[in-house]
Amino acid sequence: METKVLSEHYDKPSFKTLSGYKELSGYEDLAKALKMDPKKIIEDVKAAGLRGRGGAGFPTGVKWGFLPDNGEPRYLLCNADEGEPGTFKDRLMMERAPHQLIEGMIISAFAIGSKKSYIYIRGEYNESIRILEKALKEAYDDGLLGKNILDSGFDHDMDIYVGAGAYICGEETAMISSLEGLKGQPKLKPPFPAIEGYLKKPTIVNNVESLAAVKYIIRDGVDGYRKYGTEKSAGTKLFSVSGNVVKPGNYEIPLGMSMKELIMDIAGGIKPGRKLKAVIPGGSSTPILTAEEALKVDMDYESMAELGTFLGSGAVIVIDDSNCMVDLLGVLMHFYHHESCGQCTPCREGTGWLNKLVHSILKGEAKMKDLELINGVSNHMMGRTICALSDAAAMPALSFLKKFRDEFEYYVKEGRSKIKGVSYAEVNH
Amino acid sequence: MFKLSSEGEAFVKKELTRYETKRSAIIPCLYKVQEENDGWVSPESVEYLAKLMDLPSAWVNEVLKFYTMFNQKPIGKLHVQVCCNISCAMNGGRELANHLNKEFNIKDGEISADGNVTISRAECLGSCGTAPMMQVNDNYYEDLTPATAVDTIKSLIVKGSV
Amino acid sequence: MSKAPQPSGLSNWYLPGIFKGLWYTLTNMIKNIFNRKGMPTLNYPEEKYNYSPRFKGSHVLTVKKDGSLRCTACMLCATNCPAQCITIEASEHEDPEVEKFPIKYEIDVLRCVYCGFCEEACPVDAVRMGPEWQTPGLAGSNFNYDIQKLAYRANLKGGIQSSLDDKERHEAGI
Amino acid sequence: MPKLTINGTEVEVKEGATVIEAFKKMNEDIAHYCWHPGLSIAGVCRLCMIDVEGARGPQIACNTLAKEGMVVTNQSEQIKDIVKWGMDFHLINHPLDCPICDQAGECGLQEQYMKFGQYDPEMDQPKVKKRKVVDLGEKIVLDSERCILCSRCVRFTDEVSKTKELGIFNRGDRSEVGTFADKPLNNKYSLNTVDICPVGALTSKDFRFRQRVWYLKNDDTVCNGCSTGCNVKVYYNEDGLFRVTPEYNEDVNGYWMCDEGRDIYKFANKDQRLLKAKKYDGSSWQEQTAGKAMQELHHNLFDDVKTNCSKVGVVFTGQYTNEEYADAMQTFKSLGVASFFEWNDTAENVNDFDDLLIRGDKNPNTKGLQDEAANHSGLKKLADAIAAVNSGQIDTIFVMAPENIAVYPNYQSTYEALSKAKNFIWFGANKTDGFEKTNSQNTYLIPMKSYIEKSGTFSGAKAIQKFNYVTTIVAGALTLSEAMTLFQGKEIEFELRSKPMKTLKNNHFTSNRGKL
Repeated sequence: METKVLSEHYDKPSFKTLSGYKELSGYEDLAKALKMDPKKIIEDVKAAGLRGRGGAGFPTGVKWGFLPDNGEPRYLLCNADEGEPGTFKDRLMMERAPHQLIEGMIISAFAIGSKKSYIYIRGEYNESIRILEKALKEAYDDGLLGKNILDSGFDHDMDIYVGAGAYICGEETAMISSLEGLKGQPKLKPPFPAIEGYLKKPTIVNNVESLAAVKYIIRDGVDGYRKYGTEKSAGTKLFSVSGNVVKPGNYEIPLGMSMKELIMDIAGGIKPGRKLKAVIPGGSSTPILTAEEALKVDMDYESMAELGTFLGSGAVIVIDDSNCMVDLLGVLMHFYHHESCGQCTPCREGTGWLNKLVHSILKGEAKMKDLELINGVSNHMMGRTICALSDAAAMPALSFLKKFRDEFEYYVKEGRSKIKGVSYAEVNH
Repeated sequence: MFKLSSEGEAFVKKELTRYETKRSAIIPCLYKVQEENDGWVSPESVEYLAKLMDLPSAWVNEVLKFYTMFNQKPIGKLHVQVCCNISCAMNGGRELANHLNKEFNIKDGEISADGNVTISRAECLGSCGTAPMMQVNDNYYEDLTPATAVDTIKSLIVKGSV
Repeated sequence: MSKAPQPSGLSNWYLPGIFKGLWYTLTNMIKNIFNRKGMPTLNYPEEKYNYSPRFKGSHVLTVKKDGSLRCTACMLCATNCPAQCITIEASEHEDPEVEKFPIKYEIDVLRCVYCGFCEEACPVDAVRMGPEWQTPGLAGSNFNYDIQKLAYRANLKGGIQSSLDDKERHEAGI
Repeated sequence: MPKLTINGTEVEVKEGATVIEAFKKMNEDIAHYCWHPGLSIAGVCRLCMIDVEGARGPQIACNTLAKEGMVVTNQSEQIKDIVKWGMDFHLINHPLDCPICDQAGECGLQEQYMKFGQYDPEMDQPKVKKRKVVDLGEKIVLDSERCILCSRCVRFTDEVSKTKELGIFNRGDRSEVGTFADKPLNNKYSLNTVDICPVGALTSKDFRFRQRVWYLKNDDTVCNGCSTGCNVKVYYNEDGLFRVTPEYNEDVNGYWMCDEGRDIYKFANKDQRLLKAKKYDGSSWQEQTAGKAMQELHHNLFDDVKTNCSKVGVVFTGQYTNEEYADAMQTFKSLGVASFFEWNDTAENVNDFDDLLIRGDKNPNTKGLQDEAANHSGLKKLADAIAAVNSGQIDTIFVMAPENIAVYPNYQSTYEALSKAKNFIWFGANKTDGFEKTNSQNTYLIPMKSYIEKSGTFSGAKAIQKFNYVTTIVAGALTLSEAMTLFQGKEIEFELRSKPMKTLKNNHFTSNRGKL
């Protein structure tokens, strides 16, 4: 069963507008929050157990707690650069409920004492940009942004910054670089952005969904929010289900629900005549699960970790038995090769190497030792670089190879796909 | 010699003060240049923009070359980007792109003979639930089949020429 | 230092030694007259000795398919040369794929010890030791071989082609 | 002052120092390309990996602050494995053109490979092709295929020279370093990018293909291009000098030097030098050795100077060492000569400074000259000397001419003006083309040693610095001190220098020659 907390009113077209949003008790939680002590809000977010919805799953309240108490100006950045293949929840949230995000952001900004925030949105989301710009204007006109919001004495300005097509800008320090007008390359850590971020000032970067969820922690209180989900993975989360399912789409479910229910029940199951083969549980960067693993895992951070994978951004990519895994890995490796920012050597060269290796398999030119080489290269890309893109490229390569080795070996030996019986050399670019 | 319109120059001036640093305005200004330069950013326009913004041209060029949404070659009136990432690939995105290549008789990145269409393959455009999909200029077209995609593009060409 | 022992007796007398030597010459002379095939010497220059193909004789600079020098002027041969007889002067080539080439490549063969280290050091098969060994000259300067002599002397018939070619190497992506 | 343990040895470093600095302080081997002590931290080559006890995993030493009690190693098997693979990643798209690469012999990749690699490559896919031999103006050639994208040069132009011409364009393994539209990289410090480039991506046009670095020896000296006095390394062999690179000195020049200073080895080379003393007696020129000429001067002129000391003038330039000034002034003072003149063609810009290294006073030792002269009767201007020669007040003139004549635009005309004196003795290092037209009936041209060939001190704008003899280029040349000794009729004491042979690197080819 879907549990609609954030997405309760997403199907109402009026929810997009300020008036429609206010009718559905919008901005009431903002008024409530502005009367609270900012420290209490941070405590509440911590206690509610909200974990970052962007991919890493780092507790949001804890992140806020890292801010130094030195009175320097600080920035709030909303990460709306949704680029993880398979993920399309943020786009839905921005298109259907822009004010929900704005309200969540003002509350968060109030909690961390920020006077300026940016929504960094990927350039391809033209529709979302249009809607958000309109919503921002409405909010400014209504006095919800600007000086002295709702007579609380709290000032806050919000702006939109449009990216220009780089997956890596979804990484928080790369996003900061991009916002500063540099190339979108991740910055060295430490110092972490909470200490030195945008323009060397303390900066908090949160995902769209995390910021929107803050509103509901204020509305329902800590216990109200914790009603759904598990002890360590509290609340509900939107999952983007795509691939070979009957009803792909975004579904909000409480964390801890079984993946079987999500795929087979809510998303309508696999197309008739087909069998589940594998599931990528949290966006293309996360290690793949086989059908058996997928059917027993729960959708929460801990169960995923037990199987050596991650909940990630919540992009469940369902793969049925008509797909050749070598081919799919080729698609992914091309993607990471294309998106590596080129800063750190292991990632810059490693993604290119992996791409060449996998495509040499697809062209039927590979030898058996190349499979070991894929393992070796991937292993030495993991944890060696500034950001996690290198890991993100290596993890699928490792897990695909480990779990579907027979298909790879067959392809290397026969020069054609075990599943489709053809060579993919022509299909791929 | 490329030059922004007076409205464009005013936009650049405004963007320069909109953010905390001048450098942040590079992306928005490059978008403006691309809009006024028939959909692509030429080297001379980079030079011009750098001068206008009073920033080193290497900085502007770095940003231009880093992001995929800035076209560094001339493109057709309709820039068709077909998503070929994993969810779309499983649902026929690549076949769709190949079909379009054949239909308009152009390779990726080329401009069709009538100057209308450029097809390129894009990475995930965030529309995985409605795969396969394509982006034509600013708009998404989702849940496509090769036939509907061709129809969409053709109708857009007609609209554009009217 | 001890004194060498004085020869004494018969060995002190030189005539037996002389006759012994003459006897040896005589027997060999007679042997050679009747068995000319067993003679160890050659009638040079009418007859010539056939050396093994591995003989390291005069140096050859190989050429590319277009006839230009294969040498990239990396100076590894000159570095490795124990006799220090190789002098190279490098220059910028107008073709960026070639980049560097020798405008002067000289081997002072009077200093050369024909060890073949240059051949071994060469990373691009540009210098080889050929089978020639008759290299007469009338003046000292005739023994300072320049590019013209090393790569394009008449008996090389337009130059020896190297098995490695830049173009092929670039196309193979090495 | 935190103390930490590196590979089992304790070391104390400055507050705020990074672990890699501690490694450097201990002279411990650590692989690195992107880190440079004079630039900001980029942390992109990922080779300076270390194991820190208690840390989650391997860290990079360049971005890890040294803390009290830290236990660090880079000798563990895991780190060695990482470094080996790090090498691999650097090499897979690096072209195999060491034979034609100017960096060979001092290349970071070659050094690493010899230390950690020496295995066959595993990559058999085609390499990424990039642009080669890109012309970046008059000084530099770029080969982006060899570039390992360490971003040192980009950081240099951003942070040190602040000219911001360079950038890294594109992304992933298509990244290429370069200037926008291949504009020339022609700032006053651009050749530093060639020095800091760990591979042969940026090469200097001046040095390109002229020598392999393993044929060169090097030694430290002080640049005599301007009054800053940057510490430099000169590279030379029996054919002369080939290049100059900066040497670290925290108090004077840091890690850098200007491009102009890199050219000043040229005037010291043999083809630019006065090789023998020359004498003109009113009818013809004769050549003789410098020592002979000085002895002759002693016989013919020494007593004359003593008796007519008021009619003798000495012209100095700021390009000699403090010791030479002291000896020369002492000699002339003892003869009763009191007319000392200063010749400085850049006198009007003496106080110019670009806030980094370049100063307007193009003489290394103007301060030393003035300080020394202050002990005697001070210095008059060159114009006074010319006027005195013209009016006949001075009939014997000694000129200590500059060696770096590029900064003396009036070199030739000053020679002609001063040669109107009856006795004209010119001490100079440069060759004397066009000097046949002397106005004096008794002209001596004495070859001097350049700064490469002598030891001494320069009083620069920032520090008084001692430098040592590097090599001999012109065998018969003298220092001013030696010339003065001979002029007084004494003999020069020679000291035999036993200088150990220094090669740039113990290179693989020469050291293993016997094993081939």
